[in-house]
Amino acid sequence: MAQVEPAVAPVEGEHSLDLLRQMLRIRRFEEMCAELYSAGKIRGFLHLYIGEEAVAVGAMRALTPEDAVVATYREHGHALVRGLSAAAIMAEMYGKVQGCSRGRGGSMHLFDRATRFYGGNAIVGGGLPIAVGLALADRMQGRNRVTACFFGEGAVAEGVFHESINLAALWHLPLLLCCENNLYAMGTALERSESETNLAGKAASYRVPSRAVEGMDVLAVEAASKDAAEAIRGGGGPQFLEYRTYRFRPHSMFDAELYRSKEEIQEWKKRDPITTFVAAESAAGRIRPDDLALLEKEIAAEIAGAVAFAEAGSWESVEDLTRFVYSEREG
Amino acid sequence: MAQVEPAVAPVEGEHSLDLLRQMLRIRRFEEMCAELYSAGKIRGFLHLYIGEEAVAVGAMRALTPEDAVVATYREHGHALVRGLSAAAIMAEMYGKVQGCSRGRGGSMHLFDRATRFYGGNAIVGGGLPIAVGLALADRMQGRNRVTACFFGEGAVAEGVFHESINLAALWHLPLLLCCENNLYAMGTALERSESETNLAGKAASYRVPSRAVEGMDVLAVEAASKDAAEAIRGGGGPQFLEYRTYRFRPHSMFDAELYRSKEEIQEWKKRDPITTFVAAESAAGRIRPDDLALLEKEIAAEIAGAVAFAEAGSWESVEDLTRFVYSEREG
Amino acid sequence: MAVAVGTKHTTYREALRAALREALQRDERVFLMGEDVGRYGGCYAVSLGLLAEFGPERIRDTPLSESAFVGAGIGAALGGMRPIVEIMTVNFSLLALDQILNNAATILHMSGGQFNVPLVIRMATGAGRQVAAQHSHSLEGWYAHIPGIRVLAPATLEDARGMLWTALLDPDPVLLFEHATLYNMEGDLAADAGPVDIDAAAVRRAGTDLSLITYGGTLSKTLQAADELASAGVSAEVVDLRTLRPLDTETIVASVRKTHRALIIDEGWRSGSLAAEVGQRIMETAFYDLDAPVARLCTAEVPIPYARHLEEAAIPQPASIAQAARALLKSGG
Amino acid sequence: MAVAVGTKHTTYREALRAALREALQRDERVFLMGEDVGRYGGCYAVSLGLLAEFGPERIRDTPLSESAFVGAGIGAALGGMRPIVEIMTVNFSLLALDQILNNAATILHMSGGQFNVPLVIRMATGAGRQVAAQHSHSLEGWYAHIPGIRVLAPATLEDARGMLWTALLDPDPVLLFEHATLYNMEGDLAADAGPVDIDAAAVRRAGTDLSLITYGGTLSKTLQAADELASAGVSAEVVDLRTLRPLDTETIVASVRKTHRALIIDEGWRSGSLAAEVGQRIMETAFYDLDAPVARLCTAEVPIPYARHLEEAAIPQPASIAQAARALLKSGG
Ligand SMILES: Cc1ncc(C[n+]2csc(CCOP(=O)(O)OP(=O)(O)O)c2C)c(N)n1
Ligand SMILES: Cc1ncc(C[n+]2csc(CCOP(=O)(O)OP(=O)(O)O)c2C)c(N)n1
Ligand SMILES: [Mg+2]
Ligand SMILES: [Mg+2]
Repeated sequence: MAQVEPAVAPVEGEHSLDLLRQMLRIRRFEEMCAELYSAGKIRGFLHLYIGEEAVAVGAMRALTPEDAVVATYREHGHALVRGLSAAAIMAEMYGKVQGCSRGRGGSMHLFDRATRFYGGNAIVGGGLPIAVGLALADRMQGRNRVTACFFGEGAVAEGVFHESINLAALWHLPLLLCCENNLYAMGTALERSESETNLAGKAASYRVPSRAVEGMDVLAVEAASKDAAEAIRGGGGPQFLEYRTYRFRPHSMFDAELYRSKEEIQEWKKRDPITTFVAAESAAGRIRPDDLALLEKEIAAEIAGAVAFAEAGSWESVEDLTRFVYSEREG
Repeated sequence: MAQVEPAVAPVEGEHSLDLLRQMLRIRRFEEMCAELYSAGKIRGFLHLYIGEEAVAVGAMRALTPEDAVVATYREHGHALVRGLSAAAIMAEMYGKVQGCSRGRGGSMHLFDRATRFYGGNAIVGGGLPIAVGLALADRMQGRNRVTACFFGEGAVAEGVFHESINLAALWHLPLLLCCENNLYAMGTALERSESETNLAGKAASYRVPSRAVEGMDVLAVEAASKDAAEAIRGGGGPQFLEYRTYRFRPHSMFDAELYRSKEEIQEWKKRDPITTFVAAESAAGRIRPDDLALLEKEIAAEIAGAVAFAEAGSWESVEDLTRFVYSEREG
Repeated sequence: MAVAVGTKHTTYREALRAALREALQRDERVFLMGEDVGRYGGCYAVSLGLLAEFGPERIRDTPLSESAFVGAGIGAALGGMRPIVEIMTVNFSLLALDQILNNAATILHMSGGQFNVPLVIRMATGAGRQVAAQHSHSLEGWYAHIPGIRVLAPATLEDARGMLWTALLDPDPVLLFEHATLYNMEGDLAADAGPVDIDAAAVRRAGTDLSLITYGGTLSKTLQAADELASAGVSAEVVDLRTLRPLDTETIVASVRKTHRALIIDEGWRSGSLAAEVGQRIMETAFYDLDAPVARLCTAEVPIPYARHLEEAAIPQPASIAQAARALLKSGG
Repeated sequence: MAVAVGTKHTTYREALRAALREALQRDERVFLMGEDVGRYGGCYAVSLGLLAEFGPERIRDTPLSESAFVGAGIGAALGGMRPIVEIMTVNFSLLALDQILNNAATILHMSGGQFNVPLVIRMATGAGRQVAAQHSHSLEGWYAHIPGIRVLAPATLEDARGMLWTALLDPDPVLLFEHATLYNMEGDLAADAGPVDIDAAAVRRAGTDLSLITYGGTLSKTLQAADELASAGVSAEVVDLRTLRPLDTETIVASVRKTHRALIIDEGWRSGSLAAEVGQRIMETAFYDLDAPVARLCTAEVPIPYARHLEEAAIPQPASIAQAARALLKSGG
């Protein structure tokens, strides 16, 4: 064993460190966002992903740069892992013109052409048909690409979910449906929202291959997502993954959390995707004692840099308010 | 046999005759509508139910006068069987003020307070949430009544179907979902509309007890509908019935029927719900040789009366155009 | 209206809640239905505490299914109930617009007068909280276009407290638009405040030099502008439309006949705004009383941006209202 | 515009079909998607024959899922295609309005200019065929309220033939409203008729006494009214808006400056109508050129009834247009 380890560690260890790094980046970035919200630097609605990091981190590893991503208003983590810089995201939340959406979108509307990150949609379920269309465009243009659409379990109740998954299945589109089941839609528990709470089962009723995945386990998420993406690239049509996870923080900064108990939250925190991963990977020797400290240092620096960038950023000129209501034409 | 028969015939025979009478009333009424449409007496859209009579006739027998009915734009048959007079319906299609909707609704919008017939909805799927609400009102007011909602298989693709059946199941409402699967939505065959064409199976995925029923067999429709209504009255929550049937006529008077073959139509006509029923019931002696002729005579008279009534009817005064945009208040 | 028997300090939110409680107590056919109205306490905390008081049947949480639960409200109204449906914001109401227009507003007329729909729908509207383009629309002007419904915009504590019950007595659908920036508005309300009329516009401030016509979220901004104008010696009359459909043309025109100048302030986008309808009506009714063309101050025709300075620049503000008023006074003869 | 090299007799429907065929031939990114556009041939037979010519991938039948297939059109446009989405009628478009307003019209601005949506949406609109209250709306005025989209209303064979390709060249969403009573309109069209501009309103008939301003389905009725007026010695100018957003205020005002009187004819409901916007703009721009208040003739504020005489009474007709014009000429100084 001891002898074998060094040989394997570099590769395996890198993989583990990478997953950990991404989860920690999200966690620390959002902890900073919460502070900055209290400080009044970030305004509007702020939806934190803390507790759900394993989902975005594991799922994104199934995607290539050519693939497309559609997300919700709870998308800081997805944007970070997809490759938007912490600086561009932070500047966006500050409302600065250096932000990834020129400061016009804020927390809920992160966009990035370079990484094919199509937002940041704040109408529950609203991103689903757009993802269907992106997948359709790839199919019609003969490009073997995957479109991943993230949405919460609450979106499953919307009519547009039903219409979109049916269309994707009917037309056999390369769409990865990533359902983040964190058990609540604001204050509404899944069992008060769906007559059938087995969401993977629901999706299967559209003849879409579906699986429920342990969403607090980044390795399980990664494996399931890669399998699904592979099947899609193989021409198998859409796939549905229900990631079972939990939101540690309130729905938004306005939520008094009357609908769930402190105990429930505490129970789930025992399954924190980061601490459990660190424990397991350390035990397996894939994360070394000082790795975590080094990561934390590196990430703290990244975030400090992002905040500095946002602070130093400038406001879009008011004269530009009406720019991009319509496309700008040459001449 | 011969001796037994007279004893049973009256009751059994009455039942059979009644089913036949209702199916024939629809058939002959709509044949007359088609003529009157060509004659320019009826205008707008006209959607004939011919071929599907067994569904409305069988299903309505599961309802009591206290129950409620919500239907589509293809609802002449449902209205007739529910108890609206042929005269009031015909006058409506003429656009006369004596019509069941004062001539304002026409073929697609038959309404009748007396029989709790809530229309006549021409937005595909649009009647479903209204039926959910009617059922909710009964539940909240402790009335043991059933609301029957008729809709075509094409409506299953609409988001509002998904939202409505989930709500009905979630809230355990006394709703009978009557899906008239005639295989086409205008020119779109079911398999081009649904990734899963087993609609009863789809409905079951909402935890709603569901059954597919031979919709060309009025007795099968009646039996299944009564079972379902009984289960609902027993507090069992919503039920879904997929009536497998076929539309013998074009979707509307504008349909060139490019999407299906004459042969297919001919094949289905062999299963005509009326002729097959007459044959079977005659063989069983429950319909006597002269019954049919008598019925035809009686119905011809009823329809002639309806046409005469419509012809003699008057136009609503133009001054009344704005009446009932809002309710009229006393004083 | 009752004579004030002392007042109590309250908020717009509390006034709405008091109105809901009164309705639920007075009529057992009344129930509240919508997303997170129960356990969560309402996305703007309007219904906070009502679940405990009235139970889950009457304070009914719904799934995210705007089309179905609004349609269910229509059906429940047809079935003899008096539903109050809450849609979180007007932005999401588009998902239910088919039900509102094609059914709620239409069934009475289309059925020849047989089936009326006594349904009340409440929703938040408007910008001003940096929640960006999908959460900041002011689309009440669209709803004011629909025959068969009544559209209300409570802009004061009295109206927040009093419009709901009157709306529930209406045999036809009534929509209430609550501007999201008003929920925390504080003030004193008569202890016995109760139902108010929902037919007439109100002159919130009397003046002689020009008429500032507005409603909802921009009323307080307009009153601030009127103060600013007053300190500069300009006497502005402020008219609160209150009811966006049917419009109380009489009150509007009476004010314009007095001042001969009108500025309409509307948080909706300019083109096709409710302000255009008000302006056109003034022209149709009081053209010869006008000393200058009726002016509009509306929201810039852009999706509302997140950045505070851009959002503020996009929507009417006290300063821009006062400026538009001064420009109007200069124009014409 | 090309010089006519001979003409051919055709219909509005055929002109639309020719435009679709041209687009499908010129750009392989173009495809048509909607309910029954393929096997059925289109609910108004516009796409009849195109399935055989271009196949089911490019003439794509959809399920009854307005929200999803319109949203899919947005996504396909973002993905590099040039979708033409057909919604059977504007009545059903309400089911997709969330996608059109919150996504198609908003994403470009909200993303800071990164993602434009080159999507074309076609739909039928209007009354006049006795199809009653759920199939007779004229809601294009609502769409003209939305920043980020362009709204067109082809009222002639030239525009039916020419607007589509220009719309497809637009980098942003364009909505085309085809009045359902126009599909059978016949006439002669230049054999080489092709793309037309989609920016300017058009004076369809020159006149000096008053301006009749309209669009879409009421243009031909208005021209008939103008004939009737002419035979009574009244010279009416007829302006076809063509583009409902952005409105060509210049052309409108130029006409009014000449005639000093304007009547707007609009099949939408009166309150909150596009006519109100046009009237208000005229007041804002040409108040002192007006000899009388701008008048409107709109559809009665009722759900459109089935009965022919009631429907005819509800919507503008040549006779009522001429009558309103005569009344306008009498009014004012
Ligand atoms: C159509 C629509 N309805 C309501 C809302 C308000 N809203 C925002 S987030 C949310 C809960 C969504 O829950 P879920 O889909 O489970 O995602 P989660 O927030 O749990 O990640 C609601 C109701 C909205 N944004 N859009
Ligand atoms: C929301 C909506 N979309 C489209 C239409 C146009 N339309 C009317 S009937 C129909 C077909 C409906 O088929 P189905 O539900 O199977 O009922 P059927 O006509 O077969 O009885 C369509 C597409 C409509 N009325 N409403
Ligand atoms: Mg959730
Ligand atoms: Mg069908």
